[in-house]
Amino acid sequence: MAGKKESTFINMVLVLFIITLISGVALGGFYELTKEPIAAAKLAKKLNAIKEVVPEFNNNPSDEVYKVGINATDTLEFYPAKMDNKLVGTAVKTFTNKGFAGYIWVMVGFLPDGTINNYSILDHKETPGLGSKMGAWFKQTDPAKEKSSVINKNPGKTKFIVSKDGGDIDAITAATISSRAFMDAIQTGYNEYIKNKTKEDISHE
Amino acid sequence: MNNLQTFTKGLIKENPIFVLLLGMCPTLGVTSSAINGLGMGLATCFVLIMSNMVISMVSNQIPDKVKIPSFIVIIATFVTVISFLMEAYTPALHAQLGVFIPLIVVNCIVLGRAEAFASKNKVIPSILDGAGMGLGFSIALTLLGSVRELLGSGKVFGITLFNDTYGMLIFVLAPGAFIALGYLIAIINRIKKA
Amino acid sequence: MDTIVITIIALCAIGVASAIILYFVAQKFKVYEDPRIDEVEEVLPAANCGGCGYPGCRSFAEALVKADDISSMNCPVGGAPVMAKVGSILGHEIKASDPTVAVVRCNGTCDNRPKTNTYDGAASCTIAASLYSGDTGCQYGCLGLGECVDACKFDAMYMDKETGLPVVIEDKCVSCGACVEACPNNILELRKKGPKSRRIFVSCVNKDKGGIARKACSTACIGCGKCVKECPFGAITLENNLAYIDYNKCKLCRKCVIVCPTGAIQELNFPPRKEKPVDKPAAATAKPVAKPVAKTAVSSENKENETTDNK
Amino acid sequence: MLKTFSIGGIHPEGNKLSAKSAIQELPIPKIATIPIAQHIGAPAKAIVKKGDEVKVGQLIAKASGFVSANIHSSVSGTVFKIDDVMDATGFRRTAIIIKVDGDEWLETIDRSKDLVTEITQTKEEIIKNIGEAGIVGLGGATFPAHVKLSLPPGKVADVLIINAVECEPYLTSDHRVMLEKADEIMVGIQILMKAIDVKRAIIGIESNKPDAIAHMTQISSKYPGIEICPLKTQYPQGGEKQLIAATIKREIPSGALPIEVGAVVQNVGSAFAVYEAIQKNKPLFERVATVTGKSLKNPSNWKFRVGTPVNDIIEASGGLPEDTAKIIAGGPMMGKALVSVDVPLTKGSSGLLLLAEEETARKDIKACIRCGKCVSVCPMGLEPYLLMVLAEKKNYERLESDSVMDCIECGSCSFTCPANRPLLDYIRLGKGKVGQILRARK
Amino acid sequence: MNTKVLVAPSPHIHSGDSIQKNMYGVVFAMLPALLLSFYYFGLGSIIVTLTAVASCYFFEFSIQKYLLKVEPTINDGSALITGILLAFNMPANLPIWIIIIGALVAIGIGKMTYGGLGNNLFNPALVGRVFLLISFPVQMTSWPKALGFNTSYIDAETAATPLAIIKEGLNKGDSLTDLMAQLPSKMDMFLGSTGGSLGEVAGAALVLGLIYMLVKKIISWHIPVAIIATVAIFSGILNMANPEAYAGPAFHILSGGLLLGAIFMATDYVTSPMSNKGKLIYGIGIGLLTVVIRVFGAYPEGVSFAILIMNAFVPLINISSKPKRFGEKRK
Amino acid sequence: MEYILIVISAIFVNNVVLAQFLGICPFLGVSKKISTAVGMSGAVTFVMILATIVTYLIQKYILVAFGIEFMQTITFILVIAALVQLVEIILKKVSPALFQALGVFLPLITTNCAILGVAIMTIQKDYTLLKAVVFSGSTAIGFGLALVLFAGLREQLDLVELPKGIKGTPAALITAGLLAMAFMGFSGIV
Ligand SMILES: Cc1cc2nc3c(=O)[nH]c(=O)nc-3n(C[C@H](O)[C@H](O)[C@H](O)COP(=O)(O)O)c2cc1C
Ligand SMILES: Cc1cc2nc3c(=O)[nH]c(=O)nc-3n(C[C@H](O)[C@H](O)[C@H](O)COP(=O)(O)O)c2cc1C
Ligand SMILES: Cc1cc2nc3c(=O)[nH]c(=O)nc-3n(C[C@H](O)[C@H](O)[C@H](O)COP(=O)(O)O)c2cc1C
Ligand SMILES: Cc1cc2nc3c(=O)[nH]c(=O)nc-3n(C[C@H](O)[C@H](O)[C@H](O)CO)c2cc1C
Ligand code: SF4
Ligand code: SF4
Ligand code: SF4
Ligand code: SF4
Ligand code: FES
Repeated sequence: MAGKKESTFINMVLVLFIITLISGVALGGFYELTKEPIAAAKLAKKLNAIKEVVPEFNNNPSDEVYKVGINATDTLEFYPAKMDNKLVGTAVKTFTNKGFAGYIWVMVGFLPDGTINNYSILDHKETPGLGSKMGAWFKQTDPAKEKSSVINKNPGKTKFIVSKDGGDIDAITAATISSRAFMDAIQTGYNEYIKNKTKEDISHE
Repeated sequence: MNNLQTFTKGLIKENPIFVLLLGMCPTLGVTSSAINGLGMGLATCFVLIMSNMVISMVSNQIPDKVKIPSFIVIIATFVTVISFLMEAYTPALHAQLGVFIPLIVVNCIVLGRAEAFASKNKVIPSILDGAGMGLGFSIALTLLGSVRELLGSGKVFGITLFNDTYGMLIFVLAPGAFIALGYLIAIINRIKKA
Repeated sequence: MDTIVITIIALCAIGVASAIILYFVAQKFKVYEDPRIDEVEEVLPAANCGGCGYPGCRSFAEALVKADDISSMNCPVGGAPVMAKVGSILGHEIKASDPTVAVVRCNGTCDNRPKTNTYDGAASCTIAASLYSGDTGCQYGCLGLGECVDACKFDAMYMDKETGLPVVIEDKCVSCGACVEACPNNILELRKKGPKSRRIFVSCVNKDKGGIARKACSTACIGCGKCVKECPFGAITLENNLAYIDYNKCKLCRKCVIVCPTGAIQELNFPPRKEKPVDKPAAATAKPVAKPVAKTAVSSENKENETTDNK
Repeated sequence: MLKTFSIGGIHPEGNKLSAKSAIQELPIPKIATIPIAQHIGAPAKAIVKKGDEVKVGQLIAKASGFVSANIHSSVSGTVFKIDDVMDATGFRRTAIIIKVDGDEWLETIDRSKDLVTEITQTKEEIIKNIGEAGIVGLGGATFPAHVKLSLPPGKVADVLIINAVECEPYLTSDHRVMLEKADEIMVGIQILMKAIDVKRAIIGIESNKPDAIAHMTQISSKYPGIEICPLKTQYPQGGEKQLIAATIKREIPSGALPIEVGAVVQNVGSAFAVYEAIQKNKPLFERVATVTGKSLKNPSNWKFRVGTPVNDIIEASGGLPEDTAKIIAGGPMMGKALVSVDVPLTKGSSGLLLLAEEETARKDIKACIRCGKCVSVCPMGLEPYLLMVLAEKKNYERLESDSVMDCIECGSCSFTCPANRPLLDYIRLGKGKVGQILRARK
Repeated sequence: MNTKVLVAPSPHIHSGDSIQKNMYGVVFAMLPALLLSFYYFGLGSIIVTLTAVASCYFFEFSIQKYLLKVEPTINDGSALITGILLAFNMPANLPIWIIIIGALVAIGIGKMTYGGLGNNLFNPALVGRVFLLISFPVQMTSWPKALGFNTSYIDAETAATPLAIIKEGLNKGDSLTDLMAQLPSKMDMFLGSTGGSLGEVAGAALVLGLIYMLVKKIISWHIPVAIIATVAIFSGILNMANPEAYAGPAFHILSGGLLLGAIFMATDYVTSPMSNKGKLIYGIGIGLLTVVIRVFGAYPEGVSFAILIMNAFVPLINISSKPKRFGEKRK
Repeated sequence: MEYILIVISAIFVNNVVLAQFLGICPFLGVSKKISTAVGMSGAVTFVMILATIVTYLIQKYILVAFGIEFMQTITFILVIAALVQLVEIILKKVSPALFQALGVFLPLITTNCAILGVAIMTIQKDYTLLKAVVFSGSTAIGFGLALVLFAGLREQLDLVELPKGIKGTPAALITAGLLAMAFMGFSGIV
């Protein structure tokens, strides 16, 4: 092999130039190559989340999404799910920032009357093993834990407040803060959903 | 040193984590479960092999003064590539590992092997070295991940071994990472002595 | 395609810019550092033991590079091969020095040297030595508290529980001299290893007059001078009632060993003698022999703790 | 509230068994072994040789340097030999061995018992004659007194402090001397005051000697400028730094001498010796020592001749008890353990203590539990636990910066440590090493 | 001379103080609180205490003997203290297996990892306690009511501690005055009979222990006084600034493990500073952190964490606050 | 108030080392002596703030401007590496004393993930430049606090005899674990 290159100015710049050039090409190329799959993966994730929380549908809710601003930075997203053009439910991407560690993003599916069909946690930073249990806690099917479940309950009729604070839902053991936050997210989603429901009904009926 | 030794030394004798103590951040940061550990390990492994390969090919052409920047660029390229790939094909894992994926760039093992081995050796040994080190890293991460997951929530690779009421939450959290690794290394030291 | 182009341009720009800036700054702020320091450091064993007399391998490397003459500097751990490499890096010729090893110059086992007192202080030879003359009649001999063993970083020494004396494990001894430094009574000495590890030395440091020395220890050098007369090579000198064998002059003829009336001269690693030497006490064999003697509770306990610690 | 020093201190049991026993005179030995090094500083040089006849009080070894002291014969007889003999620590050191023959004193010594109060000598004469008489500090340090009294140029003293604290448990010699020789001591003090040119002297006495406080207070009223300062009983109040802090509330800075704060400290015994040297022309060759111990038949105080074997004084007090495990020259806190009873008594022998095994044997060393008790008792405000570890780890740099050289070796720390750690042993080791380094640096 | 006399450096006598004397002194000082907890919590507290102590002894002995291979030192009494204090920090209905894990962590991780008595950096009992608190938050925070002697163990009726009531209530948005009304009176808190861990129910018994230890010179006053005074002052200031949001000093001092921590746990020799100045700094630190964690943090109780955090500061405190040296100029 | 929360959070609650696991290598590596720990903390603070500012500007004016955010990793690390080397070279010449105190740690800093991690995190958190500086400064202080505390603990450990298998790294890690456990007491403050 050839001997080591001297550290002359030209050499230095040249070598670095070539390396960055090649790596630039490689990176740009890979970016282009993976752009599609990444976008697809993101979409799939969102769709999966929607699918999980609303009854079966055959439209593309992403196309019919409408957004509602809550404050300066955060918006709720509403994904209407329709079966043969009939609204069967709406997936609401809602959030709260009252979590133990800040924001919690929840996808919650409301049936047209506002009853909760299902929910899924999109993102959170709650403590693993404590707050993180909310992904499963509020959809327990065990009749003994009925009071913990939010499924098939309507925030308009049931008090979506943890029972410790006088509400109707039992909080996650040792994670009351996360539970309160979760309730807050659902409630926000519900409130906005009801507020905008009429509007939507008009536009889509 | 023959090729076999080049490959196997990273597994135990010079295991990057248990012996050399390099790349501690991902080691501790992502090992709250076995699968995360494995994922991180393999991602690092990929970067190690590729960068070792490329660096061993080009290192003679690189002047000393820009050696480090050049290596970093090469490594960073592969890191970004693996990041793209993971985002596209294993989005959940990508989200779990979070900031630790870009941080593979600064993982001391990668740069360390580039400097200490790849830049002085031919392509094949460099690849083997990278693979060995990467595998050693992966094994260590998976082991630590398994231990933490087991103690913390009674599972390994998501398979429940005992009821999670018996799980010690602390092992999933930061302190448990340090403590578990500390005792793992102590046990390994002890076994090696015996 | 756009992105690729922008990517390439941006990356190249940043890369080239950093190269240019670095180059000029490096030119402007150049500080000279002898690159040989790194080279030398790489050769050194990185044991950082301090045997060379410097705080660590790096500072030894710096000192080596600065020195004009490195013949007096030695890394005991790496020994001659390493110093030769250093020499070739620095362009010095190193003449191979004979390997040395530590020897214990006291044979005052519990048998040979009866106890007169019981030491009850901290288990440190230096402390005992600063307090009094030791728990036997010999004020020069080994105090038996094992400070030398503690000082050895290479596990090359241990305290023999039966004799109460330290023993050097030759294979492990790297001749760093830490024990020599540690011993307050100067019992240990670095001596030429000798061919096949054969060595002859006076295993005693007692400077008292013969009678007193003999009374304190049956195997003390009494300064009779017989060995001096016997030695055909003039290797033995007598000073302050104590004989000393110069290992550079000694030809290992073993004649002095036979004439010594107290068996103070030790020979190590020799094959057994053919004809039995006339009424020689057993003490002159390779290892000091001694019957186990129960030692007083406190001090022996301390010692035992230390020896086990160091094994 | 009685005065005392403010940092640290301990309260070991007093055990002053011999406090009520009047000073007796010990019979002259048959053979006197007089070491030529009985003081801090350079050993004296022997000026007699084998076969020479000597009288009591005759100079037999001359000071050999500035910090050194004359040695006088304590007996009359013939010099039998000058040889290395075992000293208290077991090492062989030079001594002049005299075969005793009668008790013939030099004529120049005034052997009458009359009190001579008038001080005729000048300051310079006093200091010179104290030096001639070979007086060393009798408080234990045996520092040549004339050196201490020759104040360094530019320094002035404003007070003389007499150390009558005797804070060591068991010892009572100073106590007895005060009760029996109060007037002589007062004159001695006046001589010392004249020597260093001060108008004020303070005698510090601990409250566990109420009779001595009363007696000395009464006698002192006859002598101008001398005050008695009763002190709360607390070890190590006898340390000169602590004594100065207790009596006049001045703290000597680290590494400095008492004169830095205008004080000079002398032991009461030394004051008595000064009296005898100046007024009676009698050199220092005998002194008072306590022989004591819980199992000893007659704990008592003896006036002995330097060079008497330790064995004699023990025999005179009832013989060595069966259970003796340790023989200590001095008190239990600072005294030195002897290797044998065949060694001679010297100018520094203030007592002989015989301890039984259960009282003195060290217990198993445990790990330091960091209780901080050693820190709180250290009268110098040091951290003994740390100093010990640093000494063990040979970290001499930190030892120095943690003021190891300030340690006065009082032993309060080792005494107190619940883990029985040999703190002072290691601190002394560290001090030795750091001292070497400091000297090398100069 | 025929007998071989001893030779040793001075001093030749010893005070007779020993590790055991100090340790068993502390145990004795804890007795009033222990007995009172037996009275208030009944069988449960006895089971918890016995399990904690027995497993501490077991782990201390077996780790020393079989893992470290040294002579076990179980009779020095320190494992007993760790055991009792661990129990003091647990609710009386804690499942046995959790207690055993706690003891393993306290002795195994907290103490023996460092080689045993005297070497550890963090208070072993608190290491055990906090480990459990983080690992098993549910079990560690459901306290049985102090009902007077009773024999129910696992299924005792539970009640929140005063601190938890306040924390919960404030989180909910209730006003402090209302909350205070729900609490037992200050006198009750001092004499016992509030919910909580075994050792934190009766201030009076703990103070009795403090007095005993001070009289016996086992500990000095600096740490407990510094902690209590700091908590009083700091919570007093907060209380004055906003009486509706922050409870007053008396409440903070009497509630939770503050007295327990200040008297028995912050004073642990091994993990507290050496000099008196250092002890004061350490105590003040604990006091401040306790209030900060209680008032602003997620945990209703802050003493344990505060002590552990300050344990970490001890080496720095020791280095920066040397005792006043003799002859040093006073500033 | 917001700034205070950022500071408290970065120093205590979400301490980089003890809670976020960044910069563990120097945390374990240069914590044997308090004096070096202090030096390292100083160097890290300096570089971290500097790096955050530079990467912030690059992100904003190059990456975002041209829509090539995916190049973040590579540009950031390149810039940080160059920056560190620059500082090192300059320091060596301009102030040898400061170099002795801080400079020797600089090579260690390039491969310190805390620097890159913080640079990336500031971008993720969408801070303004001022907040970014406050955040990186407090993160560095948090790093320094953990490092110095840890160094104190390790110096203390040097004075005692640890069990054989535990001595060295395991003891350091376990101690770090207990330190992290103590720091969990701060959780929930912000
Ligand atoms: C490290 C740590 C993590 C915590 N994580 C959560 C969490 O994720 N969610 C939560 O609601 N509370 C969390 N907490 C808060 C406590 O568990 C808090 O006491 C509890 O939420 C309220 O008490 P309760 O649910 O037992 O009534 C955490 C506390 C700590 C110290
Ligand atoms: C810890 C300690 C305790 C001492 N106790 C006494 C004592 O009780 N009586 C005494 O005269 N000297 C005692 N000394 C010696 C004094 O410090 C000082 O040397 C002496 O008083 C000076 O007088 P001198 O030179 O006449 O002996 C003690 C010294 C130390 C270090
Ligand atoms: C080298 C040396 C010089 C001394 N010089 C003086 C001096 O000039 N003036 C003085 O009053 N004492 C002097 N001393 C005596 C000490 O201050 C002190 O009295 C003596 O060391 C014994 O005191 P202690 O028993 O309390 O340690 C000197 C001591 C030494 C070792
Ligand atoms: C005053 C005092 C307080 C103590 N406090 C504790 C404690 O809080 N926790 C503990 O585990 N041990 C405690 N101990 C026992 C012992 O010191 C402790 O286990 C050591 O930390 C073990 O090395 C205490 C001992 C004493 C003398
Ligand atoms: S040879 Fe070793 S044991 Fe003997 S005195 Fe010297 S240091 Fe002590
Ligand atoms: S023959 Fe033996 S005793 Fe005589 S001088 Fe030689 S070594 Fe000493
Ligand atoms: S011997 Fe030294 S360290 Fe110990 S208490 Fe006395 S002055 Fe302090
Ligand atoms: S008195 Fe003993 S146990 Fe206590 S701190 Fe001092 S050395 Fe340690
Ligand atoms: S891996 Fe984070 S600093 Fe090394």
